[in-house]
Amino acid sequence: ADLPTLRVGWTVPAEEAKWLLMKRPELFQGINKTYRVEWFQFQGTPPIAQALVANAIDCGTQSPISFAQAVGEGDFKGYILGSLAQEKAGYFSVYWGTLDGSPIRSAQDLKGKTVASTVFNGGIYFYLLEWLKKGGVDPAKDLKLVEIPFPQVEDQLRAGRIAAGPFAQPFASRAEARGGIRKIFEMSELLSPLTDTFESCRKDIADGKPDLIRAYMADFKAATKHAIAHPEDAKKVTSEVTKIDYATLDKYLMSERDFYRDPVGRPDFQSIQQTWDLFTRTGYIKQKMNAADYQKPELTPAND
Amino acid sequence: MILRALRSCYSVLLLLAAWELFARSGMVPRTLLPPVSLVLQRTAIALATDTFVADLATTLFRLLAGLALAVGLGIALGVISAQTRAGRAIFEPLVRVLGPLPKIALFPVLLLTLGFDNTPRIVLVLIDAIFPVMLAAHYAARAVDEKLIWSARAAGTSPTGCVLRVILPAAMPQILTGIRVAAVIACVVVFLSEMVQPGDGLGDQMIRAARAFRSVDMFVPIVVISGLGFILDTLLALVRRRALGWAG
Amino acid sequence: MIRLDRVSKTYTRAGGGEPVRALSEISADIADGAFVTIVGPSGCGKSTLLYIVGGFVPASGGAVLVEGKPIAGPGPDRGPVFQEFALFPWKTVRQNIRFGLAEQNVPRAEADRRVDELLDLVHLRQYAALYPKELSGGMKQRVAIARTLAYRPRTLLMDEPFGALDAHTRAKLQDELLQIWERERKTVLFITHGVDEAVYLSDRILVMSAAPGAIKADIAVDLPRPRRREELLRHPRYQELVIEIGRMMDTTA
Amino acid sequence: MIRLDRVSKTYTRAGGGEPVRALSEISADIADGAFVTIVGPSGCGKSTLLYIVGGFVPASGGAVLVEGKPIAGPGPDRGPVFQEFALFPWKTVRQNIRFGLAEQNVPRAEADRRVDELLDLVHLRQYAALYPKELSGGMKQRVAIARTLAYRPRTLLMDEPFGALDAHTRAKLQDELLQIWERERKTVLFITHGVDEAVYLSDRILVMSAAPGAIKADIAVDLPRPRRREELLRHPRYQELVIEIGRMMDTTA
Amino acid sequence: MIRFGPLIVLAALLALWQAAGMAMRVETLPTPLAVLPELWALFASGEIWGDLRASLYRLAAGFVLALATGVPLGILCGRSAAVRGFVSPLLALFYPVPKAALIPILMLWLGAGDLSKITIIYLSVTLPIVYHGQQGAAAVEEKLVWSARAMGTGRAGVLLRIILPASLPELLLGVRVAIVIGLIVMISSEMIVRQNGLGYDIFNAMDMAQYRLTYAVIVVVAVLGFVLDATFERLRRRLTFWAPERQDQLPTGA
Ligand SMILES: Nc1ncnc2c1ncn2[C@@H]1O[C@H](COP(=O)(O)OP(=O)(O)OP(=O)(O)O)[C@@H](O)[C@H]1O
Ligand SMILES: Nc1ncnc2c1ncn2[C@@H]1O[C@H](COP(=O)(O)OP(=O)(O)OP(=O)(O)O)[C@@H](O)[C@H]1O
Ligand SMILES: [Mg+2]
Ligand SMILES: [Mg+2]
Repeated sequence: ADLPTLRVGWTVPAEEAKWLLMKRPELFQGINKTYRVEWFQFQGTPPIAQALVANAIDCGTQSPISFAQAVGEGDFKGYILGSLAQEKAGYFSVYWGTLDGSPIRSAQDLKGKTVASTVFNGGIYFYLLEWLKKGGVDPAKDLKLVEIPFPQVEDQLRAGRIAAGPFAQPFASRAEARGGIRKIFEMSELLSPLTDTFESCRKDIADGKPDLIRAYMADFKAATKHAIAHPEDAKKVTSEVTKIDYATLDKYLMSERDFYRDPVGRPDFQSIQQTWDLFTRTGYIKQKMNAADYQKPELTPAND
Repeated sequence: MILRALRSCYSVLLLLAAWELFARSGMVPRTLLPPVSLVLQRTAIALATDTFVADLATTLFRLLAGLALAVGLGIALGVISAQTRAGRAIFEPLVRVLGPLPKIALFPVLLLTLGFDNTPRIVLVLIDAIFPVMLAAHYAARAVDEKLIWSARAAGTSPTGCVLRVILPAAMPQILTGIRVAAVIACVVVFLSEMVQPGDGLGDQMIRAARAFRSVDMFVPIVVISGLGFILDTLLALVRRRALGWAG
Repeated sequence: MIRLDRVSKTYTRAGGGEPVRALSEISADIADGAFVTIVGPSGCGKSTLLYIVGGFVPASGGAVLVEGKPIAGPGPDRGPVFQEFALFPWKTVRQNIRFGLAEQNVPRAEADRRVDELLDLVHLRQYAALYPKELSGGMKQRVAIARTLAYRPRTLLMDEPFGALDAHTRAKLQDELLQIWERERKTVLFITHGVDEAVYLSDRILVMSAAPGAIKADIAVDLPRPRRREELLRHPRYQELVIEIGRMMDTTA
Repeated sequence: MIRLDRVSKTYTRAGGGEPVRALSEISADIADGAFVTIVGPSGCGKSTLLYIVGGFVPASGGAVLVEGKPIAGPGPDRGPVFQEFALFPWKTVRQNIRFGLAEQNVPRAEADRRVDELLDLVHLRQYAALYPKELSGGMKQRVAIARTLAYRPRTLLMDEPFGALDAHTRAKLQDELLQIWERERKTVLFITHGVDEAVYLSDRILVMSAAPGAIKADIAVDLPRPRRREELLRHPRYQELVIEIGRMMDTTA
Repeated sequence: MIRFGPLIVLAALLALWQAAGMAMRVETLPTPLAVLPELWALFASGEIWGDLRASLYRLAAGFVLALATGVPLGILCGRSAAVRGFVSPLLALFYPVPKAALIPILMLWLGAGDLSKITIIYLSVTLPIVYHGQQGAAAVEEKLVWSARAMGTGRAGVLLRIILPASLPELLLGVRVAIVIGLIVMISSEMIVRQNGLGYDIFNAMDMAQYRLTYAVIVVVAVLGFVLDATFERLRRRLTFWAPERQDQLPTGA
């Protein structure tokens, strides 16, 4: 009864490793046997970063941007221990779409228009800003940005209230199936390979209770491998958590139309470093970040 | 004069002092609770910034527009529905079904049907703030001393005249209480709408600050919206004292 | 003429308790220009009867006819003065008295003149700017009387209008009321607990018996008009009537 | 003994209007066991004086001493009956009367007995379960009287307690009050508009003049006790006093 | 006709919703007929009960605390100038603070679990109770207080036995407002820090574009609100039937 408890934050999408732990604990060695997990869902990675800084949770999903801001502004001390979603050639990449009939093809064409992003100050948002700036558009003055969650982008686009908006799975598949949507640019054009999300834990927990984190990360690795080996299990558990029906998920999940996933859930420090360098250069991150500072090899999943 | 004003809200000063001391004591990290002096200083700076003032104006517009509609419609519907049996029979179940429904849950529908700008937020404020006004107006109108109404009717006042010249003034104390509650709800809701769907306004400022870990800046919009609410509340209290000197 | 045709009233109770029978089958004709007083023990239904004639409360049975037509709610032809005063608390003394005049669209100058007249009549001119909560009990009652007199209803329905007044003021207002009545020949339905007051003022006195209220006696006051207080007090018939009705009341409760 | 020592009262007005002077320098000694009545024109400050003696309203100047000590607020030694009744609307007639007994920790059985006694005294036994809003004006007044009598305060402060009652009930309650007073030798400070009532009941009558109220005459009522109504009415001194005081009142307003 | 008023109103609302859904033809506004199967599934699978229990627990805990502290505070405020002088500026200052905005901050202090949610619900519902309690207590007719004081009732007794019942009608109006605010805050706190509960269900389904499910849960919340409010209304009637309310006999003529 008094197993040590780990408080873990999660968000959507691409969390099937954690969802398997959540919903199918019997498949794994440690969970509910040597430790327990209390799960908290958040809307995006910035609130998870806040929760980590506030010691409200122990581990959680992070994006390179949120992590760097937590370090810079919140004095966060933590490790990057596992990988969740990445983008690279041949796999899905988050893209901005517009209606087929519209004349919009470049950043310049968006001047004076209303453009959507998800969570302001989140990872995706800064890629949009970067792309606009490269195209010679000032995001603060030349156009109007609105925050819209992924599920509503398609409807708002078709209703004509926005000129362009971001698409992620499963909404991208759904919109493509209906047709009439055209890509303007995708994030991997800016950087590839690119890390979307990774698993991060607080330093004090990882250093203070290494056995607990080791057990958790071992299960994390096993779950990642299980999801890749048994995509139908991954789809089922995703359907349970997100309430999206299986048939929809079956069209893309765990295929090349989905994000790339590392086979053992190992973080790609090189791509993380690249992201940080890019955003330090553009000023979105104030300080210099060094990926080596956040590694803890003995707790990180190793290649088999 | 200033001294009297200060003495009249000494509890607030005490609380602020406690906050300041606690924040500076080192018992809590700065990121969780910045000292109030810092927050106020940053607020003063923000209030001198054009972009912040623009956001403030946006929020204020939405707040006042929604509140004005809620007050006008709420009084009219509440009082009129109290006048007839059928009105009461409809009013009761309607407010019982719709009143307790957290309207914020309908916000996404409003966004999809009315766009992102002011309209859905004003409508949200309206449908949330109208209930306290309507409830107060309705029940106060029903509780007006019947002999007052009889006196007016006997003097030849028409039923409509009765509503305007007897029921409305007699119910005014409770209606004003309802409006004060509505003003509070309006502040809460307009801010919430800007947090749930950021874009502009004070709620958006706060969300951006929160996501970027600018913890002092996170408190600034909260201080400002609370200040707005406070001013609104004080004005309403003033109106009450002015207009309702007759009430015990 | 006002005709009460077997009027009865039963109050149902909010809490769900037993209904209260307040009036049982009251019938009476009140001639135009008559001064009719109702006396009876406390709780016998006098106020209730007045509410029904005023059209404020529906009768449970029977009907009230004015000029042969059943009444449809209150109207400016029947002006009430309530036992509880019922002043508008958000209006000053002056505004309270002026209320009915504004409702009747009496021209401003004329209205002001009448209000001043009435303020003098009830000795409240110097209190014209006070609000009801700042008045003594008797002052409130005088405002209520003035408010109703101001718009000159054809029929006055007065529920113990002089109850809270001192003897002097009461006597003066009684005389004023009689003068107004003699001048304008109003119909007055008057409730009082003072038998002497009833005899002094009325043409006719209806004595009611205790709950459920019914009319127990209908007494014509055969005293000369116009009445002068000192003369009347010495009139043997006056004393007789006061004693007779007083005795009747004693056996009622 | 209750001593009024140059008591004065000025009401300040909430709206910021001119203050109202209600009482100016009232001095009087009220002996233990005395029945003292105050009469005076409407609005002269009678109720205000009673509030001050009750300790409900602070005097603007002067002091009220009970047994030589300045009063510190209200107390169960001085029981008021207000002109406005002030019944607790959430309590039935019985519960209203019982309230003071519960506050004084009177044992349950004894309290029940007393309440029943008082319900009979004021003829409200069958209405014991009704709520104030269901009562007529006179019934409310009787409940208010019973509620105060129930806990037997040493001094009674009564503000027109019989104002809303019919002559019969009023006479009966006057007699009951006199009996209680004679039996228990309470001090009574009584306000009324009925000069005859004042003379019938009191040892002493204070006549007040109009605003700002002052004591204009202090009249000892030298009539024999115990008093019997019929005897008294025929007593020449009774008639004299009524006329004398009546005349005084006439020149007051 | 009047007895069936609630049913008629309910039917009319549903018809309106159905019509709007059919007219607008957007996925985000499914018709009630389309939502019905989802609702059925929620209960058939028993999934909803855990969330319902979690939400209700937080609401109840916040409310009980609020009543226990808000009622005495409000009444004291209405009767004592000293207490009012202390509390009322604080009240005026904190009442308009958007409590939902504090959730992220509160989460940082108290963690992401029940404690922060209960605290925020408590803070939100206490204020209307204090506010209306104060209004009610201040408006009690002074002669009622005088009567009791003259009967030997002490200061505490007056508060408990006179002021409390006399201000009950107004106080209960505050509780009614508090129920509404409590539901708003319950939903939004569960939306902002998601663990379980009805707010979690609504916004989770919405983020996944599961609009029918969203509406099914909204219906559950609406029913919950209705049941709470109706229960409360029954209680209110029982507690305040003595209050003089205008009878249903308005002059209808002319
Ligand atoms: N709350 C108040 N504010 C201002 N003035 C007041 C207030 N209460 C009473 N007064 C004034 O004080 C004076 C005396 O009032 P009080 O009620 O004592 O008279 P009273 O002798 O009892 O009259 P009545 O016989 O008509 O009851 C009046 O002129 C009245 O206008
Ligand atoms: N709203 C009500 N609900 C229930 N019963 C009522 C209501 N109003 C009056 N009653 C009852 O009706 C009866 C008559 O009341 P009413 O007020 O007409 O008496 P009244 O003759 O005017 O008495 P009083 O001289 O004391 O004013 C009383 O028994 C009273 O209890
Ligand atoms: Mg009556
Ligand atoms: Mg008085």
